[in-house]
Amino acid sequence: MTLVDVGLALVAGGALAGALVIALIPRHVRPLISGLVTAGVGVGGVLAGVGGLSGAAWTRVAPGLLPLGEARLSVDALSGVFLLLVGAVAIAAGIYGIGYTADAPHHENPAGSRTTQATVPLFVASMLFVPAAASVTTLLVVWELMALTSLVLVLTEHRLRPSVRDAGLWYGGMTHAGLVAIMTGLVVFAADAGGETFEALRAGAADLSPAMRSTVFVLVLIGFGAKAGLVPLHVWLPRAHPEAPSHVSALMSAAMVALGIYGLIRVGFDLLGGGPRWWGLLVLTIGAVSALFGVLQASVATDLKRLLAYSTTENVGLMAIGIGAAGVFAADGNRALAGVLMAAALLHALNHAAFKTVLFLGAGSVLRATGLRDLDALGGLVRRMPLTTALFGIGALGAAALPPGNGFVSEWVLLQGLIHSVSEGVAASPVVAVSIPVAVGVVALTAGLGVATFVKAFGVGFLAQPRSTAAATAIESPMPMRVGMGVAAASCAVLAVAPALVGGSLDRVLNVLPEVRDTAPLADSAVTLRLAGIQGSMSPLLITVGLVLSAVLVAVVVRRLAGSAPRRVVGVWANGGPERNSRQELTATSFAEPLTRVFDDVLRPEHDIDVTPYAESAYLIESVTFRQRVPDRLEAAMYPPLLATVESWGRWSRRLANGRVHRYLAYGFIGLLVALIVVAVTS
Amino acid sequence: MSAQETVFAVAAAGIQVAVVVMGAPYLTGLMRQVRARMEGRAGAGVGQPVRDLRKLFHKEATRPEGTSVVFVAAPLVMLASAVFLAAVIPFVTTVAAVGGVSDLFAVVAVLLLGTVALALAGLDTGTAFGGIGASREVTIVALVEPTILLAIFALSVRVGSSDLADIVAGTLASPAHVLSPASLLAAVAFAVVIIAEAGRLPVDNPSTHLELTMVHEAMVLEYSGRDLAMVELAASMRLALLLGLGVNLFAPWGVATTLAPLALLLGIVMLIVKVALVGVALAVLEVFMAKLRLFRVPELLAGSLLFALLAVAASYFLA
Amino acid sequence: MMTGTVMGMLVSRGVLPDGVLHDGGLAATVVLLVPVVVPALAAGLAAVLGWRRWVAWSAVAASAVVLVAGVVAASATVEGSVLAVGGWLRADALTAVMLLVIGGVSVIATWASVGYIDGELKTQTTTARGARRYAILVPLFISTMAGTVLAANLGVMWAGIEATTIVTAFLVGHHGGRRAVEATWKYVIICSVGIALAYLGTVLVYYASQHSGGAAGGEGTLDWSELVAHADRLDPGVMRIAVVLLVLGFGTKVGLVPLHSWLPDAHSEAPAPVSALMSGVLLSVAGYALLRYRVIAVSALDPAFVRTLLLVVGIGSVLFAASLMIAQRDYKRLLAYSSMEHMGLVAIGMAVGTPLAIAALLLHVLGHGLAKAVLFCASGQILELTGTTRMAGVRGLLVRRPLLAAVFALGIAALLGLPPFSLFGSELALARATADAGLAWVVGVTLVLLLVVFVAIARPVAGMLFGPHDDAEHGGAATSRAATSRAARPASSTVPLVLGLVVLVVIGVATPLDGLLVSAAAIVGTR
Amino acid sequence: MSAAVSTQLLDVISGAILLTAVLTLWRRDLAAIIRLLAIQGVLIAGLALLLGINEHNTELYLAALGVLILKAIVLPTILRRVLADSGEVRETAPLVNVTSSLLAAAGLTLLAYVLSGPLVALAPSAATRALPVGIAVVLLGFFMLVTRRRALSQVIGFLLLDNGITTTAFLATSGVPLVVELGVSLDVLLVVLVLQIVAARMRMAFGSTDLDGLSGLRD
Repeated sequence: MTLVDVGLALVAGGALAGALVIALIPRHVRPLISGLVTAGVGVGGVLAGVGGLSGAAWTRVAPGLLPLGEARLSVDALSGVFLLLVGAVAIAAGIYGIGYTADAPHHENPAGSRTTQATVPLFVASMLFVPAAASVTTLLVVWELMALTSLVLVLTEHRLRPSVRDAGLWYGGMTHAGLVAIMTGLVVFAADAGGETFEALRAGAADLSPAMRSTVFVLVLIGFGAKAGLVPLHVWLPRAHPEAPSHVSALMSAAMVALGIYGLIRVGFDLLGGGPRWWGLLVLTIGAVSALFGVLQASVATDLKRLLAYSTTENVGLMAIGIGAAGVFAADGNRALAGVLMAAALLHALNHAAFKTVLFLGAGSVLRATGLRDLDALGGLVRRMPLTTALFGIGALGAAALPPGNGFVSEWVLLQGLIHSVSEGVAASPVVAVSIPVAVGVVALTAGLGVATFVKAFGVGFLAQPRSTAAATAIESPMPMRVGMGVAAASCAVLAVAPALVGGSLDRVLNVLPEVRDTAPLADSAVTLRLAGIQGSMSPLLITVGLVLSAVLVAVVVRRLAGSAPRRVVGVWANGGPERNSRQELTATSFAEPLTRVFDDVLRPEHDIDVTPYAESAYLIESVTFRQRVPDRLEAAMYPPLLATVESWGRWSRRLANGRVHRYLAYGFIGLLVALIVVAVTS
Repeated sequence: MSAQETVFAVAAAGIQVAVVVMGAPYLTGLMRQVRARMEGRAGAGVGQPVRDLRKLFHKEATRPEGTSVVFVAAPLVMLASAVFLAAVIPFVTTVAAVGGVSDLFAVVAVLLLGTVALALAGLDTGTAFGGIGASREVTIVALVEPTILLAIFALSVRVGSSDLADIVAGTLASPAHVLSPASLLAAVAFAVVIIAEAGRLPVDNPSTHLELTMVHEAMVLEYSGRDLAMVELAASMRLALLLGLGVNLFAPWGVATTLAPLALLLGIVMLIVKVALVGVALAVLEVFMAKLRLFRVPELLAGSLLFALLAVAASYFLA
Repeated sequence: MMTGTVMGMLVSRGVLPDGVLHDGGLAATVVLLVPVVVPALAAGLAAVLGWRRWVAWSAVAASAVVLVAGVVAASATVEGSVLAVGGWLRADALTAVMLLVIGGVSVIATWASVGYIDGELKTQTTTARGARRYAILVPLFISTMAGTVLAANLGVMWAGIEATTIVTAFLVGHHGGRRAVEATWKYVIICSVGIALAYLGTVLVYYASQHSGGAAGGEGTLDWSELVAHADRLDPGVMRIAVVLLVLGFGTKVGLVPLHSWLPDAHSEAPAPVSALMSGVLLSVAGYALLRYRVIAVSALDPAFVRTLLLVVGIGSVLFAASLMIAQRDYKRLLAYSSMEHMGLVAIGMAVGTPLAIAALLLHVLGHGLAKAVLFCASGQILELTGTTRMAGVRGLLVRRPLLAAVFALGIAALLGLPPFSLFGSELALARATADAGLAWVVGVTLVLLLVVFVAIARPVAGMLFGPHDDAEHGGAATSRAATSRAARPASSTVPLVLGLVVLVVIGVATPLDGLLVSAAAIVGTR
Repeated sequence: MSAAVSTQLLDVISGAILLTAVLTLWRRDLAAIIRLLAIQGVLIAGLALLLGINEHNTELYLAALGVLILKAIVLPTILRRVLADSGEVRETAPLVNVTSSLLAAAGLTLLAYVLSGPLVALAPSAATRALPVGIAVVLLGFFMLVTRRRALSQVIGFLLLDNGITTTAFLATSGVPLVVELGVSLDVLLVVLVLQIVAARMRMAFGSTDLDGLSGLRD
């Protein structure tokens, strides 16, 4: 009876029993129970995760489950870290949900419906079993359960907006496309390896032909990439994340997306045990494109949750860069570096989960308080909802990869790994020499645009003056929501100042992967983050302390010099105008205008300006309205043509069933003749 | 590292802070004076910025209605980040009291932190100017960032570390490297970066209040009294820091590698001299330069990015 | 179907000591005769008394009896033993599985029929005569199918399948009117032709067996077990032609290309419960015939020949179904084409033919039967509610009828092969088996086609289920009339459907059937 | 009778069966076609009788009797009634004109001979050598089903197909077991009855039995 047993038992039992109870209890108690159950399931996940990270291998076969297959579970360090991640997110989201799904005084909250409330814990549970699955059948079953439950949750508000239905369709379609790829890949893998348990796959992987190995890898890359939101399979994220209830968005964007990364690492680096260098390059390239494209879209987005969704694509892209580079260097035999990069990817997964949870929950609070997702209409929330603003700020700091935020730490490790790809006197291979600098450039550009993005999100969304009455009359969220965000923000802070806490665990995770086994890049990290094998050290804690100390010092000195007379509150200088009004403020659109202009060729925004003059004269303008849309160019380039092709195929096929019985019989007659002739000829 | 050494190291850091805080305004003054003279004006004298600061510190601070804590905190954060950097960057000596704080990525990021704080403050005022300034500043930062990181990459390649102390020490150990194509290209890129970050011509004109052009000034428009003083001090410190960083990265001669008092003294002198020289040079250049249109700036930065990329490539192939 | 558990109990409690069911024993006779006789009795009852509620319930009872018989047969044959009575009736594990399918689906369909016909009588959609004919034919239909799977002689099996065509002809035409007549004509003519071809095939098999010089000597035989015993001695030249004819012929009733075109018309015109029975059972009963012949074929011929033939019709059917689902506008036809698609999968499973593949396809047949029963009955209620089978005419169902819509949605989820429903398990196992047989490309192609199907079904169905419900959105005489005339069906009418879904989940998550499936697969599966 | 005679008789009868089949494609007058069908029924019965005599097999006598009643009397009668009920034109309306139909018939017959190779090879004998006839009739029947427009002519096509199968059955196996044979005949009879009723309904619903009307169910 290990910790893992306890944890997973809690997860399964809690989710099933909880869902049953939630389905039966009356509406007004549902939020509390559902939230507690979800959080409880999350706790189970954390326990199991800790158990897994402690390193002891754990395997169970649940008897009598899954027809024509077996339910095989196994937890190692790699599973552990993702169990921990998902569980932690679930705890925050669960607590938050208690407040978020409660009915508002006047209208009832769709997220409080029986279905939604009962599905949330099931969704979390199915996510938690993904890293624990240890056979192809088991993995695919829980993977699909995860997809189904999340789909149900995305559709929660289908009555309110037609866009929800589309989001659901896109999500369903993309996730099923992903499943097709994964299923094909793993099934073929299992067939060639001669067994469907992960042990069998590990054992058999070596005997696969290179072509087969690569086929499997590419297929699972496509499949898991679709779930992770990597370009060009990202199209569902900016639709599904905004439409889903915010605590679900957090679960999907912070936890579920990370499971795509898990799948990639598990199959590509554990079961297949790594491969040729071009695998790494492929992942690296996709990651780079995703990171750039994601952050570009985010930097010009005005819908807060859409912005966060694109930022997810960006961060997953960064993880992919880490994984890909690790693959490249492992293939080149530079294990130490591969270890650092893989650790960077994993660390970034954790950090991203932490700050993205805060951000999505924060966006949810804003949405609940104002009913708005549009940054152009928000503003001035810092006075109405100070705590939410503060917590969102912590998340934004992390997402902008600025010290002392947590995102900075993992990006630093990533950069360290990349810049050490060449050493004095040793000429690097051309491929590396070309790809790595580009990768660094991408990471750098991503960092810069990331800063711009979150300055916009925080500055325009929460500071300055309200741009709409809804924003002006917002009210601070109830206690549970603040607690939920607080939990997530706290984890951000911990990861930011003491990343070394997870260092040992990450090293154990790397030991699961043959290519980076025993590299232990973070082994001798404590207060200072020291990367084993390469010369690189940085101490987030000391930097934070240093900044605080110098702030105190400055404050003291200034007080000495200038005293501390209270500042006189004065009206701002409104460009000579009579009174400042919020219409003079910059909106998110205008804030991003210079960037939009700079990247015009990539984004190709669509403007429409309509000028309505007064009736008297065409020269006296009454009002000018300016609208800007920045459509997803990659999507526009790929999907409409594809869908159109299928459509025309379908329309053409109608002729095959034109209702004429003679034609139907003719099918048979011709079929028969052909078959008989073939027989006659081949005999 | 023994306790005594630690004390010395801390002291050294203190000295650096003192030098930068004291010297920065004079540097600004010096540059203005040089420009004035070359433009045929008398100029206000090298000490003018210091006098301005003293005056501002004793003026009443105001705060626009409806601004939040962010507006008040921004100058503090900005100045604090500058002070912190003054302490950790190896200007005078490469020996640091604590490791892991002088990593170049971290340094740049902390610098960025100050910029972001000011940009948020600009937005917080809710005026058109504040917003425009913030928007432009952030755009520039977003484009400068990659250049910096790539330049760092190019520099760190030759010593296999991105820790400033290591880089400086490495350059001191083998000066020939400075003339390697990689570091020359990186130097050019870095120069552009410094100009952009410090808000100098042709990217931004520190002495304009013209709506169309101003970036930095637009953000600080609502500040007054001690807050304005802090912002201005921080601004000139950032300039000093960047110049200091630049010279020490490419011409670190004189920087002490020990804690010997004499060495430290030499380091201080050398630092002041080098920074002053570079500052004068920059000022001279600015005289002959016009401010770029904001939307031509990206081209400039793209150029510097290219240099940085070439630098990196060079460091790979010509290593 | 808690078959496994029930079986377990029966055997463990010693209720069914081995030997009670020994060949020709009374118990065996009963078990084998009951599924055929009891529904026939119910039919007779209806013939005498016409449509009465309790008569309708007797049909449900009869179906339940078939189900129980299936359970008992399963418990008796799970270890691989065989029940036989005379030379004509025979039951092994495979038969037991099919009995379970027939019984299970029939229970749902007949149960739903009670409310269905009542509703039709209420709204004068049908007459007393129509109701009586319905009440007679449905149990008769069930009985013929039971007879087919219990037949020991391939000739008799053939006759049984042909009989189902005749019995269902008037069920398809139940509603009268142009469309019904048209559907009936196409159904009868195409199926009869197909079945005729199958008969020619049967004749040729008999011919070959006459000259196989087996134990039967000059005497030909159509007894399945004898044929299997001497399959390797059957003349390949003749068998090749015979197999082609059998696959195309029985394939017609299974709904496989090229003679599949009757299927969408018949399914969309027949009364909902009948569609459920046809789609859920009839197709798979014909498939059962193919399974029986397959064993003979693979040992008489080069297995590659049989595999290729089945792969062509299988993939062809999936492709054809997918193509016609993309632009589909009618939800009953959509369901019909989805049956075709699933039968295509079954055919692919037969092509693979390994024990795992067979077990998977049997589970798939069971799952598909239940899911389709649920869906067709639900769609019948939707039709009653909205008065249109156009998907564009149905909007905001989740708001109008949450329970019904939920059942429909879950049924669709099951059909699309999502867990926890059993079709996911069977499709996955099928994919594994196919890959193990070295047919990776088949897995790829099929799964891509299934993706197309997924989108083709999900998109319109989402339109039906989600969104607000306002009549403006689906104006049109049909629906407005529907709004006025149609009386809401009681929630009780969804009980059988919910039951079906529960069973789907149970057999999808737990493994009560594995034992039975494996021994059934051992009978007709080949390496 | 002597083997030679019976062989020649067999060939004559099977030849006649094929001939009647081809003629059904040639003639347009439905009444005539039904007559041909009846004749073919008689011929098949004769075939069964002949085989019975050769093999002294009483089962075959019964079979012959059954065939005679069903195919020569009952079914033609039903068809005639259907034809009488339909007060409409008594001509088939072929989708493919008669000439090309006959050409196709020739082709199909040839194909039948090619296909029957293995069948004959299995057990060469006077009877099995005639097997191609049966197959040919099957194909011709199917061809008729595909190319004739009237409901009635499709029924006829189906019966032709069935006759072909019966012929094949007798020639190849001198009759499948009687039970099966009975079952088959019963089924055929029922199918025809069903089709008759449906055709009647069709006339009520569509006013004609022209199958071109049947294209309401489509995608």
